[in-house]
Amino acid sequence: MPVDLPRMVEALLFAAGEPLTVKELVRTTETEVEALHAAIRTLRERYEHSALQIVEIAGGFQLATRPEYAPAVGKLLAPHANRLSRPALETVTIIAYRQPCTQAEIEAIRGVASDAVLKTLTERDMIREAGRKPTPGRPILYATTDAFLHYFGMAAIDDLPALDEDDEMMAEATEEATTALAAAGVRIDGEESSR
Amino acid sequence: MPVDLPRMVEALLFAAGEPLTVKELVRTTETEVEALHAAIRTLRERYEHSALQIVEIAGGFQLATRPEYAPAVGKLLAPHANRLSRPALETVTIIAYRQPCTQAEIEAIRGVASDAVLKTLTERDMIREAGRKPTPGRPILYATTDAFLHYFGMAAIDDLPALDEDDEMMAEATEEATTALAAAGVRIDGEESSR
Amino acid sequence: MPPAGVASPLLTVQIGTFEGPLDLLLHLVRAGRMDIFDLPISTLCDQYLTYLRAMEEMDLSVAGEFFVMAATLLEIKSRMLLPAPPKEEGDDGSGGEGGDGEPEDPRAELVRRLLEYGKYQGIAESLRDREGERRQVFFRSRAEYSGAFRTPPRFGELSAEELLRTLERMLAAVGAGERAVTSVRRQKITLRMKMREVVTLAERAGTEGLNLSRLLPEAPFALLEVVLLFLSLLELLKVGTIVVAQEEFCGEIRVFFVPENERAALVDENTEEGMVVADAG
Repeated sequence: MPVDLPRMVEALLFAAGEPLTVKELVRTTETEVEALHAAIRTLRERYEHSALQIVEIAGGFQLATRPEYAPAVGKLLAPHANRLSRPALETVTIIAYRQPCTQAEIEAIRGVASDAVLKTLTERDMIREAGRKPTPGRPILYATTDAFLHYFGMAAIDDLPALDEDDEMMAEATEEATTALAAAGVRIDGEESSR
Repeated sequence: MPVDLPRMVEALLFAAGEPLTVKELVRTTETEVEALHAAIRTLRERYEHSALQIVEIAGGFQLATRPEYAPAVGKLLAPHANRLSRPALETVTIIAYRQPCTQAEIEAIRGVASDAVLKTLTERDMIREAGRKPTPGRPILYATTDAFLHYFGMAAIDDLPALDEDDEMMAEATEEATTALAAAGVRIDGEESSR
Repeated sequence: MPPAGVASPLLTVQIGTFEGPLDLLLHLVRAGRMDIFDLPISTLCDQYLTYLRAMEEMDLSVAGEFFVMAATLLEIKSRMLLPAPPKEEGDDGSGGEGGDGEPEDPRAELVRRLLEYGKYQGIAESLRDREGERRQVFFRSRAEYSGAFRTPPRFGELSAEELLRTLERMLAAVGAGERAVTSVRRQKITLRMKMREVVTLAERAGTEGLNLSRLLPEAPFALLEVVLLFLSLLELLKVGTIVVAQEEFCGEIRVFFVPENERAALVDENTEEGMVVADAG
């Protein structure tokens, strides 16, 4: 089997694992732009009967599975994807110990925006909305769920291990962060109003 | 295009990014072992004209580029990790044949101290601790890992070339060692059948 | 291949490339075409000592094992010179295992070690080939998984203690203590993280540049994040890691990564003609 351009592109797309731009492909294969486009067309034809496809994504080309195979792939990969990520773990920890609490309070402790992580945790049934805080902007309050207890092998929220030192440490840290941000001219408590 | 078993396996091998065992494939595709092997054969035929191939490696199946495309891919991707140094290569060879074995046994064969090289091999995931030898001092026993098989492109440990046993002295030495280990309750030779 | 590899082995081999005494001895045996089952121990010993001296002269730190082997060789050599010991039980004193029956050849133990080590060396060489073949093949890392397939959380996948550990870790990171220092440090880290994100994305976008809108957080965003984004853009512009360009009024603002070796030059050009687009050709 000869090393032809379409196959070279195939090997590159496979090994790269992320979208490759035309420019990168042209440079690596040392060919012309038109020849490269032709190669991609040929490759697409060859892949017509495959479970894989060449998709154009984010300004580049990438090898990906066809949607029909998503259930099978999901079954394989989901157990790995299923574990809570570290940001999710941190966020749910804060919520567990401080519930009910607002996004601003969580962000003040974590030091990073937590929109995505709160969304994931809600989708995964780890947290739920538990009313609104009666402060300006009436931000949403979050609390943990029964699924959360289940996931961490607890029967009730009282099973949460107690922090050795005084629980005030946590409150103190939050307060500090909030104060510091306020001093820097960043107001964080009012933002929830946009939701 | 119908979702057939070979294509399902194709999608799985592509997405997994690590060797998938027959067991994992059978479980995910909900099929029988024979059907799965047939699907892999079909898939291999389909891939005959591709830049990719299905290799049997480290106890499973995995999609990989064909060697002819190494120059192109190598140009795009960061080069592989450094090759193993000669001491590391010799040490891991000894461990592969005599596993599980202790540092003292390795040093007796190599005739030099092997601390550093064992550390390197552990860091590179080529070897792992496999319990302790039930002798005075309870020394650590070392064994090779799946990453070792993967690194050398082997499907299983019995892909290792046979130790040439024809001269008596060598055979004797091996036998002695085996007997000694057996007396110490360590089995070394009977494990081939498991893979 | 040229057949004459035997030429003068002592001179052709680089000193100091030996892993250990056995490696050196095996080399001498092979290069000298010695019969390993009838080792000319005297010659071998002399050559070995010559090497050792050469290594010392070159100031190579010679591992202790080499000297131990030198002693062993000398001992074997001297024992070879002795007449065969008289047949008396218990008086053998050779330290070898040939206690009963015929006396053991003083070279036996050394030969056994050389043979064994040589075998592994041979196999190591064949593994070296496999290593090379394997490096011609590339694999792919695990695909991104979107999380579109939710599976119910498993019972007790993580323990409650994990929550406590997480909490303690976070508290340690925040550093409950002097308040001023704490907050300043934390803000700095966050800004640095944002900067790293901008640089990574801009670098990945390459010469095409990156639309600023892609850097902005999504709709219900935290004000803090936007503030940090602009702070990091300003900082990165200042140090020259990025440049920005806007081709038309109110058009897309694009961010370009500047490779390290082009940074100084760009700053100069920048002052001269305004906007420069990096071309890492």
